[in-house]
Amino acid sequence: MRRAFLALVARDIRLAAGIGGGGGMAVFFFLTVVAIVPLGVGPDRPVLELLAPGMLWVGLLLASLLTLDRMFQADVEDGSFDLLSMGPLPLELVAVAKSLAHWVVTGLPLVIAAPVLGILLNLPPETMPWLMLAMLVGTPALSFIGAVGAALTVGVRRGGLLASLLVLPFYVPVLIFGVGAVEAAAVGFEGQAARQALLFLGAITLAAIAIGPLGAAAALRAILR
Amino acid sequence: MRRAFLALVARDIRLAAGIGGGGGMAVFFFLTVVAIVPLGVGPDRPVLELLAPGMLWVGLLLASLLTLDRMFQADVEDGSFDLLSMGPLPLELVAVAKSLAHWVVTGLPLVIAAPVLGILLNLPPETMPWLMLAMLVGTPALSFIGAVGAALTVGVRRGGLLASLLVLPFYVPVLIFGVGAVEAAAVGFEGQAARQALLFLGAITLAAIAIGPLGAAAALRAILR
Amino acid sequence: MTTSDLRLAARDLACIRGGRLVFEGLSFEVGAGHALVLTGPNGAGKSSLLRQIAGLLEVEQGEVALTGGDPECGIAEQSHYVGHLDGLKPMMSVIETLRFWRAFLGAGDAASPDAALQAMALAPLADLPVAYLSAGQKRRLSLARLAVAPRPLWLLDEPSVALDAASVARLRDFMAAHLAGGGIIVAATHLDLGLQGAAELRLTREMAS
Amino acid sequence: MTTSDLRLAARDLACIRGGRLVFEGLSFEVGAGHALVLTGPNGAGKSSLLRQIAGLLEVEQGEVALTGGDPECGIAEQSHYVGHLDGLKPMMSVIETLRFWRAFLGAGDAASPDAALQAMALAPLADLPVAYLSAGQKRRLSLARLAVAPRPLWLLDEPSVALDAASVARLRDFMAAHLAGGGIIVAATHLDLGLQGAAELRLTREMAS
Amino acid sequence: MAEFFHMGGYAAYVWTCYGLAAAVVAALVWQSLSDWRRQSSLADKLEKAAGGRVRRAAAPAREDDR
Amino acid sequence: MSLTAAQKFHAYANPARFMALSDRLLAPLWALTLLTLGAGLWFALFNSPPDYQQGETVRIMYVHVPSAWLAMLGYSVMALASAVALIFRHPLADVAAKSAAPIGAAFTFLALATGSLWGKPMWGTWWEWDARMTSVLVLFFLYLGYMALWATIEDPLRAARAAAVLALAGAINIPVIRYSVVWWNTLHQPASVFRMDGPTIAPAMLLPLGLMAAGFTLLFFTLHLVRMRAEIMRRRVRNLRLARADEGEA
Ligand code: HEM
Ligand SMILES: Nc1ncnc2c1ncn2[C@@H]1O[C@H](COP(=O)(O)OP(=O)(O)OP(=O)(O)O)[C@@H](O)[C@H]1O
Ligand SMILES: Nc1ncnc2c1ncn2[C@@H]1O[C@H](COP(=O)(O)OP(=O)(O)OP(=O)(O)O)[C@@H](O)[C@H]1O
Ligand SMILES: [Mg+2]
Ligand SMILES: [Mg+2]
Repeated sequence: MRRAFLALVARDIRLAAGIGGGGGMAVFFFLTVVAIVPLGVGPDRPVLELLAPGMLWVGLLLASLLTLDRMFQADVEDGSFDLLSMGPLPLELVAVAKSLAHWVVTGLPLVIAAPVLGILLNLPPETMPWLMLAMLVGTPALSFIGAVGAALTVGVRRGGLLASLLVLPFYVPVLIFGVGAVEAAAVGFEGQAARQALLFLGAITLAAIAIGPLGAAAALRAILR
Repeated sequence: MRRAFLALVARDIRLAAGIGGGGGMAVFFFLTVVAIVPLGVGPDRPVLELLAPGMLWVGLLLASLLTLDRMFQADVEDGSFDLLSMGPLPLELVAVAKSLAHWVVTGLPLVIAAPVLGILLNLPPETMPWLMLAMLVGTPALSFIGAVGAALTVGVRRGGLLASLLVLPFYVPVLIFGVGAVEAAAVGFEGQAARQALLFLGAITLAAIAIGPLGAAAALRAILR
Repeated sequence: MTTSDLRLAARDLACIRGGRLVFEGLSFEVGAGHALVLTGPNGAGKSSLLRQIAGLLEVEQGEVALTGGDPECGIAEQSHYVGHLDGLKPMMSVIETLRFWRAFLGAGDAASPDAALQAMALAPLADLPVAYLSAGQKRRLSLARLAVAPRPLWLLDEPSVALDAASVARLRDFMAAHLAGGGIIVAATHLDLGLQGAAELRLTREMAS
Repeated sequence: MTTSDLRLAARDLACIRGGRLVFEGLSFEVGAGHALVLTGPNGAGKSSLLRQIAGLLEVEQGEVALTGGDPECGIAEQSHYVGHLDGLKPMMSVIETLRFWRAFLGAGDAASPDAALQAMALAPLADLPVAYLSAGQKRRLSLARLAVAPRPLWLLDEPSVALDAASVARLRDFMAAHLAGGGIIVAATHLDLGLQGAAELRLTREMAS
Repeated sequence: MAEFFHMGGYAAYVWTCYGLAAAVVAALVWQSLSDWRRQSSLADKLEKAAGGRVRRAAAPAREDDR
Repeated sequence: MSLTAAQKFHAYANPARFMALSDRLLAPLWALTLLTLGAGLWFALFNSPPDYQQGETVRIMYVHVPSAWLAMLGYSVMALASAVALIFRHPLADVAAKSAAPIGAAFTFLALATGSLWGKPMWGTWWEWDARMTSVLVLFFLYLGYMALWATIEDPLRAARAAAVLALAGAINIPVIRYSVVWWNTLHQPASVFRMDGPTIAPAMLLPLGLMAAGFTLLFFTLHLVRMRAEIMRRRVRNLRLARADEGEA
């Protein structure tokens, strides 16, 4: 079962990195969003600094939406999903594998790119570790919550908009605490508040990892069978 | 030929709109995106006001990216594209029809909904007409430029990455002038700057309408034959 | 058989796919009212040849021409292609699908969508979404498309796949009627299509070397 | 034939699709080493029945059970399903595809991917991307998947579609070997699959009423 | 009376509020009722067209009541 | 469990007892709704004093607060029905869930709009991103997503199950709305609430508020019944169409 799980994750990463998966798309979109902000706000440094955490997180959310709808849909459309669901993995673990692959392709690169973006947006250098930590802790939640949306819209052509519409309300807490962590860190380094926000973020991610796959599997069963 | 063109546009609108979704989906999606921003950035009104034009345009971009990649791919994957290319319409007109349908489903509803979004984001009421005008003039460019990207994605390995690499840079001018127009209007009503930005936007859109379909058709021919 | 001088001719065709030579030096001719059946092992190039004729695949060398038809149109516009992929949209209804193709392809004096459905025994399913059709029913719908827009050249890639016995018979009659009307059929198949007096072109893997 | 007491039994099955009753009151039994061939007109419910057995479609009423196999696994995990959709990824190579399925399905003492390719005469194409395969070659790859992970029950939906004569013979031998090893096959088809001594279950449209 | 409509200077807000509420409620009621009317008349028509034949889909009222 | 497949299928097409019962209930329900709403409006507009601080704008409350309550009640009904549909597979439950959504969405919209209309004179702003308003906005999006999901999946049985999963997931938002004023310190002061408890004003304002709330609630359930009946008919129509396909085929 471990072998099956790893094989699936590896396959999904490989497919996403290639055609139609749009792993690169997320990063580029993220960059564009972040690059747009100074355009709108003007290069006023203190304002930018204030906005930076929020913009980074908003960009993150939007970028993760971009690739969500293909998470299950591609496999369902070409019949692979039938075969996957007959394998040794319960559907819940299939959902975990796919969420994980999604995170590796969209979340992880963004976490790695975060410091660069932070500099572009004038984040104080001391907050960088906090920013990265918050993103590392928070982004998995996006993929795992997103899986439910992706599962619910399986079978809907051009489900991208619908999936985003369904998922965004559930992204709100991640956004709030994600921004909270970075902002708190920016104000008072090593602050109590930052640590607390991180804890909340961690809790949300854990909950998403625990519940997301169950929801996704339930939705897939309901819709496909 | 006119009949074929209209039939294709109607079909694509119908397919994109889903069974009952309609253009409403794009608007509601857009609403959620716009609502996300203040949550991230904080409810500070003057800042929001500054960000509003940028956010509106980023939202537009996202809505259009989310639906673009399937513009041709869906038809190519299920074989309809073979049949479409054997019809009376040259491939260029097929591309026009599909871009048009894409705009009707994603761009147009957003233009119409723009005032509501403006209120949510605290845009001064005087800028509303400018905002709508800018969106009306600018959004077709997104669909027509996007068509080239969508055509390039079709069947190409690593297409996702390639398309975003290719399309996003071309979106940037639209974004810059789009944001510029609204901002200029916000600063000085009836301003020279706003009009100029609108002119640029119009020029970009015209160029996109003229060149986009040619590019898309060329890409499709090169890739599929 | 009408006295049309329609004629499909290929001369010295070659095909390269994915950098590999599939066949070369292929020539044939088919006249109005006649059918050509393509046979041969998997990968011999039957589908590729059909796609070349339809203009869906580049012709590496040689040429294909349809003479005696509408001089203003290319081959593609004068032919119907039925491939492995059916090009059906799951969410459109059966009748909508045919209506769309009729409007898009420019109907002329073709059968109405309803008559076409009747011919393929799909009439009761007219209002169902395509997603509800079984494999054979989908294939029948693809074939019904040929009836809603008249085109002289039919390019059929394994048209009888997934059809039950009754539908195979219906297809046979449908093709016979097209030939009787002066049309041309080129069909790739592994099975007997029941086309009487059809010429056979056997492609082999060795044609490439 | 091994002395296994494997047995697939369905009792009083019913199937509803998209709100329409497809069949009801269906019962059958197949023992180890035996095959059941499903026949019937398009839309009779052959594919639906196979999907129900595979656990891919809800069983509205009645039950299917596989006894005598691995008591820890459900039917789905003990069966291979080959449907109309082939589940192949165009960008993966032929050999990668088989390697993935072997790793995913848990190989046991199955044939290696290379041996499986050999059996389906795909060995020369091993390193090609799946996108380069012809229709018949793709189908052979789908079938090769059955060899890389041993499972006792095979559910085949029109497996011979798109295959050339030589491949049909290969498929026949492949199925015969599976039966000889004590496996069970349930196959839907409109053509003769050459399964000797197979029982036939004929579905008709009237079973629904 | 004029004072009543004036609403202590907040007429615009109060009356828009009530007007909007009335409009939304009216629209909802109208949409619900017309949907009911359309569906039930369609069902009647189809049932009539089917005559007694479609027993499977539209069985007599009581039999399947649970 | 001795139900045949065909009968199971009927249960969706024609839950006759519900139709008969609701048919009898509807007329009195409409009458009661109109009566209560009329009385509520009378008190709200003509027979209640202006608030000493908020002046005449307090009359907005008589629409705003019941709308807000109904917005939450609507979602609760939807979530509850969804749970029943998932667990017990009762055929009426997913009809109930689906029918509640548009009504709930309409009330949510009203709560948002009237809140804005109240906010402008009171706080000087149409909109503020505080916790309560945001969470109500999220509620609105949840409703929209729920309806969109129904609209895009053709098969009602599948759509019902998918939508139920969504409705249940979104139910966490209800307590968030309820306690947002407590958990976060927000602009949406609970002060005006407590003012109602004040000895002098409370009864005069409580009566119209109570009547309007009761009227809105009655309206909700009346409309819910109407919509459920329409939905059942829609499924009947769908089944009749499908049956016609079967007839022709056989
Ligand atoms: C768009 C903005 C607003 C939204 C979304 C909103 C939402 C809500 C909600 C959901 C409730 C019900 C709370 C519950 O019963 O737990 C409520 C109650 C209430 N709202 Fe608002 N509101 C908004 C603006 C306002 C404004 C501007 C005022 C007054 C200045 C106001 C005054 C009240 C009062 C007095 C209650 C009753 C308090 C209670 O029952 O606890 N609201 N609102
Ligand atoms: N996805 C679906 N949704 C709803 N109805 C369906 C679906 N697929 C098939 N049906 C219906 O179910 C019935 C049985 O279909 P099925 O695919 O099982 O037939 P089949 O015997 O395999 O036919 P064929 O020989 O054409 O493959 C048909 O009437 C069909 O219209
Ligand atoms: N899209 C493609 N890209 C590259 N090569 C391809 C492609 N499609 C087919 N080929 C190769 O071209 C050759 C001919 O394929 P083609 O599909 O024409 O065969 P066919 O005769 O139709 O076979 P079948 O009987 O299996 O349908 C095969 O060797 C195949 O591998
Ligand atoms: Mg072929
Ligand atoms: Mg079938």
